[in-house]
Order: sequence, then structure tokens, then C-alpha cells
Amino acid sequence: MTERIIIAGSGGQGIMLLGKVLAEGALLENKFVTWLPAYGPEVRGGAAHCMVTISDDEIGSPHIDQADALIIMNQLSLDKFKGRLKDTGLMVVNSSLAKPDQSMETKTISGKFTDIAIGLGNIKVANMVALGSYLAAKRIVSPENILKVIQEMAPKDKPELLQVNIAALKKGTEFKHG
Amino acid sequence: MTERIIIAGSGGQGIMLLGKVLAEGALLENKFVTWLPAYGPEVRGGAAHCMVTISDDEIGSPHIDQADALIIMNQLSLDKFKGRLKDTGLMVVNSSLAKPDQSMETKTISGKFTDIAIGLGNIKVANMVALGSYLAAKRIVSPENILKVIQEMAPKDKPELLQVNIAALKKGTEFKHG
Amino acid sequence: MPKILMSGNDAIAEGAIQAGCSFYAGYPITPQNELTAYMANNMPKRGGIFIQAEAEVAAINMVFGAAAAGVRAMTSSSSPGISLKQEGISYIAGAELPAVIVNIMRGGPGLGNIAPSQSDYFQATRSGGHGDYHCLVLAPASVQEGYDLTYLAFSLADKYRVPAIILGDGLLGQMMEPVKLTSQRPGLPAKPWALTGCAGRKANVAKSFYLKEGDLEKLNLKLQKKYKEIIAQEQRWEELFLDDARLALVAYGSMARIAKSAVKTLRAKGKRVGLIRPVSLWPFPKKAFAKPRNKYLVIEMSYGQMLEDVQLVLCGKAQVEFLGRSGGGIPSEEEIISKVNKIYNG
Amino acid sequence: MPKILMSGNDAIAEGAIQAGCSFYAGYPITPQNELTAYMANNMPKRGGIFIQAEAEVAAINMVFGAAAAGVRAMTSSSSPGISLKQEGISYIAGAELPAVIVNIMRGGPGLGNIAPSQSDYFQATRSGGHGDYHCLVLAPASVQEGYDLTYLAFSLADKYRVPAIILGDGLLGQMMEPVKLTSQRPGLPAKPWALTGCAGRKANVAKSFYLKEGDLEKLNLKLQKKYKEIIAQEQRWEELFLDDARLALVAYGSMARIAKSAVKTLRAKGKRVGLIRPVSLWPFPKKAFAKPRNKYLVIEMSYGQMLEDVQLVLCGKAQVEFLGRSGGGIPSEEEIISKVNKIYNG
Amino acid sequence: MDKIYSHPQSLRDVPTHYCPGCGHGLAHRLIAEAVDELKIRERVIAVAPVGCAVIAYDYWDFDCSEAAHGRALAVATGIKRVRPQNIVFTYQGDGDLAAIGTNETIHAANRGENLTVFFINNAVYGMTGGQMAPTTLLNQKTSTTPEGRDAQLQGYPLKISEMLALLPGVKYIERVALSSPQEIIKTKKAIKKALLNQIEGVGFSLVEMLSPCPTYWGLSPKDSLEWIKNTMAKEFPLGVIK
Amino acid sequence: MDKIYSHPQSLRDVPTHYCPGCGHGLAHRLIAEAVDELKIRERVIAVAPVGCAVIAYDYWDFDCSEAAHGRALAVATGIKRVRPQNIVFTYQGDGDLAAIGTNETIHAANRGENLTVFFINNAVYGMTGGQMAPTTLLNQKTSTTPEGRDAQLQGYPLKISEMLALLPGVKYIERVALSSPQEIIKTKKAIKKALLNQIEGVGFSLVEMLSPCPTYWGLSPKDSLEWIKNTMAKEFPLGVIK
Amino acid sequence: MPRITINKNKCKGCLLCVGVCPQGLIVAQEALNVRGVKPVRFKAGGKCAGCARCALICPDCCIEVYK
Amino acid sequence: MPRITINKNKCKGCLLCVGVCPQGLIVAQEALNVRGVKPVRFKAGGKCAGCARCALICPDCCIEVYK
Ligand SMILES: Cc1ncc(C[n+]2csc(CCOP(=O)(O)OP(=O)(O)O)c2C)c(N)n1
Ligand SMILES: Cc1ncc(C[n+]2csc(CCOP(=O)(O)OP(=O)(O)O)c2C)c(N)n1
Ligand code: SF4
Ligand code: SF4
Ligand code: SF4
Ligand code: SF4
Ligand code: SF4
Ligand code: SF4
Ligand SMILES: [Mg+2]
Ligand SMILES: [Mg+2]
Repeated sequence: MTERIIIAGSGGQGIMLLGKVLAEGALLENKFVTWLPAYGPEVRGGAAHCMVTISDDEIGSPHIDQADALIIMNQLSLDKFKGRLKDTGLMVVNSSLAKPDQSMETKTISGKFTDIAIGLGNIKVANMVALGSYLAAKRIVSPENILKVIQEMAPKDKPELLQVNIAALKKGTEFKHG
Repeated sequence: MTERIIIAGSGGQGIMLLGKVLAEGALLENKFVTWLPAYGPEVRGGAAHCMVTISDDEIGSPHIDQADALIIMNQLSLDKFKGRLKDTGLMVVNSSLAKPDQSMETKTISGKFTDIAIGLGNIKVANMVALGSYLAAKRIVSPENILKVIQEMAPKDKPELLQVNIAALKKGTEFKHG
Repeated sequence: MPKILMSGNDAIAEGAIQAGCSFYAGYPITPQNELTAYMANNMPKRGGIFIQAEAEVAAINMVFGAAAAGVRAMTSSSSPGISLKQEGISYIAGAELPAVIVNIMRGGPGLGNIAPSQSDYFQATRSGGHGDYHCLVLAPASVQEGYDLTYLAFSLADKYRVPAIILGDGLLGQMMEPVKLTSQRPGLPAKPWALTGCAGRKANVAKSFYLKEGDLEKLNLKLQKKYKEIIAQEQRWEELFLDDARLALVAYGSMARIAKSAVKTLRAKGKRVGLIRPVSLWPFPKKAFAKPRNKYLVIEMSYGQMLEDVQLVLCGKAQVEFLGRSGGGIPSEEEIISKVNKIYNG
Repeated sequence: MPKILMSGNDAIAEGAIQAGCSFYAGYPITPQNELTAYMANNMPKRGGIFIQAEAEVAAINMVFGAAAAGVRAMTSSSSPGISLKQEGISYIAGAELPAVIVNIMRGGPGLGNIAPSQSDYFQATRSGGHGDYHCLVLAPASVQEGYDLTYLAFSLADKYRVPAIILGDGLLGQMMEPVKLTSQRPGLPAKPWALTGCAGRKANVAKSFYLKEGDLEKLNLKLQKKYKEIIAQEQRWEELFLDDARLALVAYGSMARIAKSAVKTLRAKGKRVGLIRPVSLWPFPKKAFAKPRNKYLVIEMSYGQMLEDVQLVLCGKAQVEFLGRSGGGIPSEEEIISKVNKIYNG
Repeated sequence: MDKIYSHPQSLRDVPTHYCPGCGHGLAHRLIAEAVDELKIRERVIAVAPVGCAVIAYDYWDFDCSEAAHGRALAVATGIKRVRPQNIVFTYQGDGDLAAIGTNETIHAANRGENLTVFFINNAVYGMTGGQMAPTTLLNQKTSTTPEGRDAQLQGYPLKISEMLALLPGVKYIERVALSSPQEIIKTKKAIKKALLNQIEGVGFSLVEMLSPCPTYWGLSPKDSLEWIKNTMAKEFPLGVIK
Repeated sequence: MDKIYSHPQSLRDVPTHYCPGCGHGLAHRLIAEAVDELKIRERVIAVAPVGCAVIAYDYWDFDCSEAAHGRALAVATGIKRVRPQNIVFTYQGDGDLAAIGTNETIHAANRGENLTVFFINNAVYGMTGGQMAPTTLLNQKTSTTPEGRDAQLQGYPLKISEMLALLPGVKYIERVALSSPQEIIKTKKAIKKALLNQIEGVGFSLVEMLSPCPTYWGLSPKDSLEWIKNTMAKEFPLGVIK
Repeated sequence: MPRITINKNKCKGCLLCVGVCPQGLIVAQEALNVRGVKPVRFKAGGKCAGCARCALICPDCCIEVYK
Repeated sequence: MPRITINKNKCKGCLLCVGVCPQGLIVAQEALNVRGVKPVRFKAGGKCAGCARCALICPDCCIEVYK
């Protein structure tokens, strides 16, 4: 098994973190894993993406040309990356900020992750909603391990932050693809 | 014909100039010629030498390992360079400041160049006395051409300087080797 | 100790600290900023010195000083900054000081861009500075190796009293992978030549200046002798499927990871291809090429730099093909496979 | 015009001025100080700019500026100073600016000494700076050639928009020889890309920075294409007695003069030896090696740098021997002859 | 109805890559306005830095050169000496001008090159991710001073403008702030004066602009302006220095 | 009978390569005396420059490091930070310290490194044959200013000590002259103070010595001392600067 | 009546103009622009003084003022 | 009586000591030393004050003073 995931959005959307949580989860399961960030010239507000590869085998390039899954958080990223999904791939789109192309033939999960996050009281957890819905479709890493990671990463002095992240993850897992 | 000459003494004795005059003279005669300076770590008062090669043929290294002639202006230079004269070479020594080794088998001209220069009223022209005596023994360049060079090089506003240099050169040519 | 997820830059920094590096001076530059930041965060806490130097030139010369004073010292930068350090590296080599220099290469020439690249191979392996010197050059291909080879670089630098370079690229520096940290601190070797004050001994001098006729040549002969020994002792490489290979791919660093994937894919399709991954770039692992083989394909994120080393080793005894991209272009697995398909027969 | 006696340093400076060089920035260093002094004396009188820069790094970047503004510009230094210029040279290459850099090499590594040396061959021919770039490298062997090749370097630099290096050594820089100055000032080519103010045209930019994905690779491909053309067009060398030679000596610069003497002496003794003297070091004159020949002896004032180029050309097709000294040591005619005697038969 | 504030001709009408509230955009615009008003767009040759403003040449519509990090004043010297009829200015960050480029800065100033320097002091290295700059304030946290700048270890905020003012070759130095409409008007005046000095052959002129970097100050754009006013300008006093 | 002036232990009893009347010999001796008197020979690590004093380590009898031209203060920083118990000083010419090394000088000073700097200002590059130094006086002829230094082209003599004095990290700067027995006594005092500051942890201290270079001034040793007194010290006033 | 125009798609939503308008005539908008940020808009009908404070402070040159 | 010694072979003949001796007790010598320069010598019998001015100014550390 080798799963190549591109996660893309804009700076401030927690793109890098989403990827890291996924990568740490895979590490807990003793998988091979690589995480590769990429930044545009913009420091803030610009495009940002990262690439996560999870495998039972040694991993070649951490750079992904054709992905098994895209997690897309805004329109610009959608436009930029939609061509890089394999025909058999899974597309996860934040429809709060991006309009998935109807003509796309690949399996797609789309949800208003940002709106959901706002609903949860913290716009920043849209990334966890997205992660949850990806995991719901592809059990590359078990949600339990992802939970563990989130628990470890969360600042100990802000329990409410942890809670909202967990809630977001859960919301995500409730998505159905179709 | 290829003549390789090492001229050595201390900074301030006009070593470089001696070599340049010789080289310019050779140029007037359309010979191939190279002049190569070498300075020690001392800027002033230290050792100085230059190497002049004059030839009818293209010249290889401007650096001289074994010389056809040595023009030696002081003791330190004598000690340093005496081993670098060919058996068939000519040694020209300023005996005012160096004591030529009696055991040396090579043809030697020695004269009190510095004393002669002092006698001429300018200690600095010891170099020209030395050059003269070298030319007396080896007509590698004609004294007329050397005279021309000296005349061209001398600052136009100091005719007395030219005269004392010419006088020194003449004095030199009067030396006999033996 | 369990594995932890770490970036290459962090792993190199941690490897240095574990190796007993107690002095780091650097100047920020992408894509190695995490390394500098890691040092800023960790050195003071762990008894070491961190200095953000005013510039790369100052940084390498601070390292000269710290190394002359006998401690394990390191600097890091990326391509343009490494170019600025060339004079200093030449001095370190000439003064026979041990030090580690990390270059996380980016696209060039000039300001180029911040994409990964392997275009500084010549500079690293053939003394980008002046004079007949060499640096030991190690090229990690994984984050784990970033850690391990940095650790090793310090001990080799000390052993031979030479500068050692860790040559990585932006991919390696910025990617995260699981790493196992081995936490035994090494015993540091005695350095009787170090500048520590002359109490109880003659004064020591750290220098590369030899004015007396013949002395500098003597130093050079000494260096050459040392280099011969390093060439004999320190060739390192990894190999894969070479036994029956008709065609061996040659690639280092991040590039080798992609080449390895290609090799596996090709093997799965029944092609007899293998891989030589040089780990030490200087000394170049000539020994890996000892067994006669028909064909090689050298793959680089540059336009044929390591290629020359392969050609020099093989000396016409095998067919050597090349695939390279530069300026941020990375030969993909597909490109490699299609190149292999072209040259495999015939 | 009659010949005049001139040092190599002066001749290079004069060659530059004759070529229309109107900007020079440099920083003193032995053994090239005469060049800087010549420029200080002559540039202001003859309508050019002379700047004694605060350091070598500033000097090369001033040259970047002057070249970007469209004039012929030059800097000079010796080994340690040239190491400091590596970043700047890489920028000049990346921004495709024409400029001339003179390196009068001295003994290394580090501070080394001021004796002549050829130890910066790798640095010059294999981009001591970062990135996949090349400088055109010309190596004069006489003072006359110092003059002529500098003149040529400017026109080639303009033609290809690349940095060109004059690679000499302390012997060449400091020796005097008769020189014939050819005093035709060249017509300078139009430079529509130069920074002159944007009156009547779109704004020009001089840069080596390409952020957009793919753009830097495009620049690099453009550079590689240019380099291919230079390799095809600009190989230069001198040859002597090659027709029937069993053994060809290969040497450049001052070293070639000594090799030439040795060849003549050996010929006089009936030995069929000849000489290839590379005049362009990059591009390396591969064409000179086209004719099959049994044996080569490469001679350098360094420990086998050009040697690699000879081996790369010959690719195992001939026996290649080496004789080299460094750090101020110069292989003598006698050493060459005795080496030849050893390898000539068998 | 007249347009009383419009987009300067010398500034291309394209979005910049700067963060929201970044001072670079402001500085670019003010320089472009000054260039327009002095009618020198066709004579200008600007030298862009390596720093967040590295692609300033994509924003300005006049001739520009890049310079290696820190070397803008060396590049500018090369340009100006061979093209004295052009108006040459550098635009440099604090890292560029006062860390790696200190040598070039001081010696170009000391030579009294007839150049104009726009010095963007944002107390941090923006481009590389918020490391300490020579101008970072004491106790200011950056990615390389995680505990805040400590005078004992990293020394003091460097007032390079004050140092340069000692040099006889330097004719005009003013420190301004991009912190409010009023200060921005002053900034524009200073920029114009510094360019005019060059036009008139007066000599080396430098305008230091305290400039917000909300991103690495960890402040909102608005709070960044407050911080300039209340904190930064205390350490770096505004006004004509020479 | 007592020896009241004798050869210091820290100075090897060997002839130097300096020209007759050169100030480097004097400066070496005074530093050696101070080191002896402070009893720190066994703790000292000196950093020699590239300049005429490049082989100072052949003359001093204590640990020494070379440094690439201009980088003495970077090397010294590296040494001192890892060996704070040692006494580390640099010895640098004007080209070394104030031209190529300006950046290292200013930033080591600004970091307030606890180092001592001996700065030999001889208004010229001695080692390379008498070129202009940053400290060369106006109209002074050198091999690169054959018509004399021209403020328009080469700028003004650089008073780097005065510039450094602006930095809070700098604790002591004095300019002295190697021009007469009296001044030499003052010089020795300044040297001792600068070393003592380091011993006591006070911080960055620098002694600038106006030093004769008879060779490239084209003056006799005696006239060189006069020139320091009458000409050079006018441009570079003696005394405690900070 | 003086007025301003705001280039909505260049606006980065830094809100500096909002802070300096003495009349409070500039307000944040909810809809995102092409950059994905919430740009500001001019509240028409207010008493714009044409003082250009907003234009002066805008780092992205989004604002033009008419009087 | 105070006196000085001069290391003749280290002396470079710069004559600085000659110029500063208040008693005029140091004079140039005609014979060259091993360095090839004319060193100075101490005129014995004069009224040396032991002031050490000569030693202070000697750049080559040739002079020692006894009192
Ligand atoms: C030789 C070199 N060293 C380092 C860098 C990396 N670098 C790019 S910009 C920069 C500093 C930016 O800070 P500053 O000059 O203050 O500009 P800002 O981004 O803050 O506007 C650095 C260190 C480089 N490109 N080249
Ligand atoms: C990188 C580098 N640039 C230049 C030189 C040549 N160089 C040696 S010493 C020196 C300047 C000497 O002047 P200064 O520092 O004033 O010392 P002084 O000889 O006058 O005592 C120069 C330019 C060098 N060795 N290295
Ligand atoms: S990081 Fe700072 S300086 Fe750079 S663009 Fe963002 S706000 Fe501006
Ligand atoms: S050149 Fe000047 S500084 Fe150098 S040793 Fe001679 S007198 Fe001293
Ligand atoms: S011009 Fe003045 S009043 Fe009008 S919107 Fe702008 S700031 Fe407000
Ligand atoms: S100041 Fe400019 S960029 Fe910022 S919110 Fe207002 S219009 Fe938008
Ligand atoms: S000690 Fe004084 S009096 Fe005696 S010789 Fe020296 S200077 Fe003259
Ligand atoms: S001062 Fe010293 S070197 Fe000079 S003449 Fe007197 S003893 Fe000799
Ligand atoms: Mg900044
Ligand atoms: Mg000096």
C-alpha cells in the first residue's frame, strides 16, 4: 500500500498541520511516511501545500506528481492541483471556498468545512473537518491514532482547543462520499 | 644562444632595475627576453632578486634553476645563490658587501661595486657598475644598447643622474675577469 | 527510543548536537532555515553556543576560530551562502581544522530559486575555493541519514582534520520522516594542536600560511597523503539489485530515492536494473564500480556533475548514459523509466 | 608599433583597456597588484572608471552593476580573493551578463603563499560558485597572450553574455616580456537588454531570480544551449610536433612554457614527443585530442585538475600519465624529461 | 470631479505578494509617486534587494537590477559610475543593508557615491521566516531569538543611520515611519528629497523607513502601526539625522 | 645594576621582517610587555591579521590563530565564545579591520564580544605594496591613488573608531600614536587597559594605534614619526574616544 | 461629494484604511474576493471628506480618491 | 652609571633611538651587520640617564637598559 496525498489551500488554513497530523498518525502505525511542505512567495495569505506519502514500503520521492488523494481547501488550490489526481483518486474539497468541477469523474467528497468550523466556533479547525472526511473515505490511518496525535500535539494549557479539534475531526468523519 | 642570469642583492640596491635595463637592452636587439622578479617577505632591507633570460629562441620558463651568470650584490645573496650557477657559468660579485668563496671554480669577476659607486658620488649606481662588468665579460647585449636604455629610462629633469649612471656602467666595463 | 517525525534540517542539527557539536554559527537562508532555528532553540539549552552571524563569511570564520580552539563546530547554509564560504573553507582545509559545513542546495545559478537542486556537486567535491584541497562530502538520502551522516561527519572531520560537508537538497532539508535518534554522546578525541593557551606547552599556531620556500609544498604533500588515505578508507555507498544488473542507475541524495522507486518498478517488470547510491561523494565510491557491468545511467538534479566522476571511474569500460534536470526540475520516476527503456537494449 | 617590455599584469590591464573596458573594480592582492595599480593609473586618464573596492565581494558586485548597465567591466584578484567572488560570479552567469574576471593564481589552500600555482583550475572550469553555470576560461602562456586573450575575453563575454575568466599564475602576472600592442579599439556591440533608463522602451530587468515553477529550469536550459554552442565554437589550443608524436605532453599557461622547452630538448634527443597547450580551459579543447595517440603526459602546477579533463576526453583510449607539483613547486624541465624517459617506452 | 489620489504610473497595477498590512507595498508606492512627480521614470535604475522585496522589479515600471543579498550598494555604485546621468537608488531591508551588506553600505556612503538609499527597517528578516535582524529590539522574539533578543548574547539594535551620519560623504539621512497618514506624508517628502539630492548632485542620501511586518511581529496590521509608534520609534527616533 | 628595560618574555628574540622604523615591531613589543605584566601569556590566544603583521605568530610566544584577511574578529568570536576563560585579542591593520573586515568589526563590536582589538592604523596597505587604505589621508599618494586621495572619487579617511564608539556594546576605545617615547608610554597603558577590560569581563575594547609605515609613506623613520604628530593626528585625533 | 474607489480584488483586507477613515466610511465585506480574503468596501452616502487618509495608508494601492 | 646594550645584529639602523636620546649617546656605525645594514652603537662614557627613551622607541627591541 502506498497512499500519496496532496493537501492544499492558503496560508493560515492549517494546511501544514493537517499533513503533519496525518503523518504522525501513520508513524504511530509503524508505516513509512514522508511529509513535504511547499510555500509560495507569499508569506501570509498566499498559497500553501504539503505532500504526505504513507506506505508499507520504503518511500521514494516525497514529492508527488500524481496523487491518490487531494485535500483541497480553496478555489486557487483546486484549480492548481485538480490535474494531479489519479483517475482512481479521491478528491476531498472544502466547498465553502471552492466549487468542485461537476465534470470531474473521480470520487469526490465535498463539504463546507469552513462553514462547519465556524459553526464549531473556530474557523481554524476546518482542516480537521477535512481530515476527518478524508479518513472516513480512506482508512489509511485509524481515527484512533489520529486522535492520539491530536491529543499529543495540543497545547496542554488549552483543553478547549483540543476539544474543538476533536469535534471537528468527528464532524468530518460523518461525511459520505458520492 | 640562451643566457640565464640571476641578479640578487637586497632591497634598495636596484636589483630589479639592473635586470630591467638588461632586458630592455636585449629587446632593442630583437631578442627573446623574460624578466622575473621575486621579493621576500621583507618589503625593505630584505632580500630581492630577479631572473633575466635572453635568447634567440622562444623562452620556456622565466624561472631559472641553473644560471649562466650570477650578479651578486651582497653576502646573503651569494650564500643563497652560489649553488645555482652552472659549472660553466660566470659569477659577478660585489666584493664591497660579499666575499666570494675562493674554492669556487667558476669564472668570477669581483669588484668593489659599492665602493666604486660611493666614489662616483651615488651609492645607488653600484648596480650599473655590476652590469657594466657583466657586459664586459659577456656581450650578450651591446653596451651601446644598454646606454640607449639608460638614456631612455632616466628622468629627463635629472641629467646628473643619467651621467652618474653612465659613468658607473663605464667603470664596470673596465673590469677584467680572472 | 521510538522513532519521531523530524525534518531533514532538524535531524541534521540534532545529529550535530548528539555528535558533541558545541558551536554553531549561521546566517538564515531558505531552504535550511529550520536548521538554524533548531540550533537557536537547542544550543543554549544544551550547553552549546549559537550565533546568528552577520553574514555567511563571518559564520565560516567563526567556525574556523571555534575549531581552532578545539571544539566541534558547524555552519550551515544553502547554495549562494555556501559560495560565500569558499574562501573560509579553503582556509579550514589549509589549517587542517576539523569542521562540518552543511549545504542544503537550492536552484542556481545566482539567486535562482528555493527549489531543491544538486547543482553544487562540483563545488563540494572539487574545492570551490582555491587550492588543491578536498572536503569529505557525505550526501544523505533520508532524514535518518541526515542525522546519522552528520554524526559521522564530525568524527571523520576530527579523525583526518579536514572540513566535512553534508550535501543535501531542499527536498531532504524540508521533508519530514521518522527518525531514530541514537543518543550516545561520543568521546571527543584529544586535540593537542588546539589553541587553549600555552600553559605547560609550547605555543600552538593555527595557520595555512607557509612563506618559506618549499614549506607550502610540504603542507600540500601532507594533505595529498591524507586524501589518499581517505580515498582508501572512506568510500561509502548503498547498492541495490546489482548482482545480475545489466544496467546500474547511479544517483545520490533525494534523487536516489526516486531512482530506487524506478528500479523497483522496473524489476517488477522484469528488467535487470540495479542502483548504486554514492553516500560519500568525496571520496567518490569507485569501489562500487569494480565489478564489470555493461551500462550505467547517471541521474542528477543537475546537468551532469557526478556524471564526470562516474566517467572517470569507468574510463570507457562501460556505456554511461545521463539524465538530468536542474533549476528546480526533478527527473521523475516516469522519466527515469522511459530513459531506461530507451537504453536498456542495444 | 614596436614591442615594449611589459609585465603580464600590465599587459592584461592594457588588453582590457584596448578592448574598451571602461569599468574596473578590484581589491589589492599579491601577485596581481600591478594590474590594479595599472588600472588606477590609466583608467581615469583614458576615460574609464577605477574603483579600489572595499573588498573582493564588493568589487565583483560593482562589476555586476556596471555590466548590467551595458559597459565592458572587469575585476581581478588572486586565489583567496577569487574564492570570495564565487557568489558574485554565479550571479553574473545567472543574469547572463558579460564580464571579465582575472585570477592570477597563487599557492593554496588558505592563505598559502604568493608563489605561482595552477590550483584553481577546478574552481574556474567547474563553477566554484553554486549552480549549473560555466565561465569561459582562457589561460595565457605569455605576456603577449595575456594582452591578446584579455582583449578576446571581452568580445566572447559580450557575444555569449557569459562571465569570462583569464586564468594566469604568479609567473605570468609578474614576469616581463616584449609585447606588441594592437591598438584598434573594437566596435562595441549593442546591448538592448542593458539598464540605461526605460526611455522609449519597456523597462529592463537584470536578474537571476526565477520564482515561477519551471522558469528557472528554462533559464538553465537556455544556458546549457549556450554552453553547447560555446563548446562547439570556442575551443582553442596550441600544438607542437604532434604529427608523429608517440607521446603528447599536455600543459597550459606558464607550465606549458616549461613543457615546451622539455619537448624541444627531447626532440633534439630524437624522442617523438609533442605538446598540446589548451588555451581555452573551458571549453576544454577536446578537438585537440581527436587524432588517436598512444600516450599523454599531463603536467600541472597542481595535483591533477586538468588531468580529469584529459581523462574525460580520452575515456580510456590512451594511457594518461601525470606530473604535478603544488604550493609553489613547479615541475622543472628536468623533472619533465625524466618522467618522459620513464614512460616513453613500454 | 478630479482624481486626487490615483495609482502612480511607475507602479504596475498588479497585486503584490506581500502580506496584508506589510510596509513594503507602501514604500513601493511612495517611491513610485516620487519618481512620477520628479518625472524621472525614464532615467531611474533601481536596485532591488534580496529580502521580501526581492521582486520589487515586478512591481515598479522602470529599469531595475537585482543584487546579491547585501550587495545592492556595490551594484548601484557600478551602475552609477558608468551612467551618472541616470538616477540610481537601492531599496534594502535591514538584513540586507545592515547585516550582510554592512561593508558595502558603509563604504559606498564613505565614498560619497551620488546615490539614494531606501532602507526598510522592519526589525526582522521577513523573507526567510522572521529571524533576528540587526535592528531587532531587545527582548523581541524571533525565530532565532526564541527567548527574545538578549544584549549579552546578540548585542543591541544597530542604529546604522546614526553611524553613517558620521561620514562626511553622507549628505542626508532621515528616519521616517510608515505608521500613519501623517508619517506617510513625511516619508514621501523624505523620499523626494533623497532623490532630488541625487538629481542635483548633492550626494549620498538615505531614508530609513520603520516599516510594519505584521506577520513576524505577530501583530495585526493595525497593532503593528501602533507598535512602530509606541515601541520601535522609541529605539529608533524619527527625524532628520543629518 | 638592574635591567630596567628588557626583552619581554612573550616576544621571541628573533629578528622581524619589518622595514626599518616600522610601527608593527613597536606594537608587538608593547603588547608582549602588557601580556607579561598582566601575567596572561599562558591564557592568551591572539588572532593575527593578513597584512604586514601576518606572521606575528612567529614573533609572539603564545597561542595564535591566523584569520583570513579581514576576518580576525569572526575568528576571535569563535574562539572566545568556546573558551571564555582565555584572553583573546585581534591585531589588525586598517585594510584588514576597516576595509574588507568592516562587517566583522562592526558586528563583533555590536554584539559586545568580550574581546580586545589592537588596530594598527598606518594609512596604507603595507603588505601589498602601499595601496590606499580606508584611513589614507586626503591627497596622500598611494599606488592606487597616484594623484593623491580625492574625496570626490575615493571618499574620506574613515574614522571607524568614532563609528564604533556609537555602539552600546563597545566599552573602551582609545586612539594612541607610536610616535614618541611619551606616546608610546600612553600606548602601553591603553593596551593594558584594553586587556584588563577583557580579564574583568567589561567587554569590547579597542586601541587604535597610529603607526609609521616609512616605506610607503616615502619618509625616513624619523620623518614618519613627525608626520604622525603633525599630519595624521590632525585627521585622527588622539585620546580616549569612549 | 468626494468619494473613493476600492480595487476589491487587490485588497488584502488588512483593514488599515478602516482604522484611519475619520468618517468610518470603509467597512469590511463578508464575501471573499479572488484572493480568498474579505476585502473592504466604501459605504456610499456618507460624508467622505476626500482627505485621502485611506489612500495614503493602503499598502496595496487599492484606493483612489475623487473630489 | 646607567647604560644600555644594543643587539647589533637585530638592529635595522632606523636611527629612531638616535633621535630620541637626550644625551646623544647613540650613533650610527659604519660597519655593516649580518643583515647588511649599518647598526647603531652606544657611545660609552657619556652621561646615560637610564631614561629608556631609546628602548621605548626601538621598533626592533634591540635595546636593553641598565640602571
Ligand atoms: C547570500 C545570501 N544569504 C542569505 C540569503 C537568504 N536571505 C534572503 S532575504 C534575507 C534577509 C531578509 O531580511 P531583510 O533584508 O531585513 O528584508 P525583509 O525581508 O525583512 O524585507 C536572507 C537572509 C540569501 N538569499 N543570500
Ligand atoms: C581575501 C584577500 N584579499 C586580499 C588579500 C591581500 N592583502 C593582504 S594584506 C592586505 C592589506 C594590508 O593592509 P593592512 O590591513 O592595512 O595591513 P598593513 O600591511 O598595512 O599592516 C591585502 C589587501 C588577501 N590576502 N586576502
Ligand atoms: S513577512 Fe513581513 S516584510 Fe515580508 S511580506 Fe510579510 S509582512 Fe511584509
Ligand atoms: S611596508 Fe610599512 S607596515 Fe609593512 S613592514 Fe614596511 S614599514 Fe611596516
Ligand atoms: S478620503 Fe478620507 S473620508 Fe473619504 S473614505 Fe478615505 S479616509 Fe474616509
Ligand atoms: S488598506 Fe487597502 S488592502 Fe488594506 S483593507 Fe484597505 S483597501 Fe484593503
Ligand atoms: S637610556 Fe636615555 S640617555 Fe641612555 S642611551 Fe637611552 S635614551 Fe640615551
Ligand atoms: S631604534 Fe633600534 S633598530 Fe632603530 S637604530 Fe636604534 S637600535 Fe637600531
Ligand atoms: Mg527586514
Ligand atoms: Mg595598513
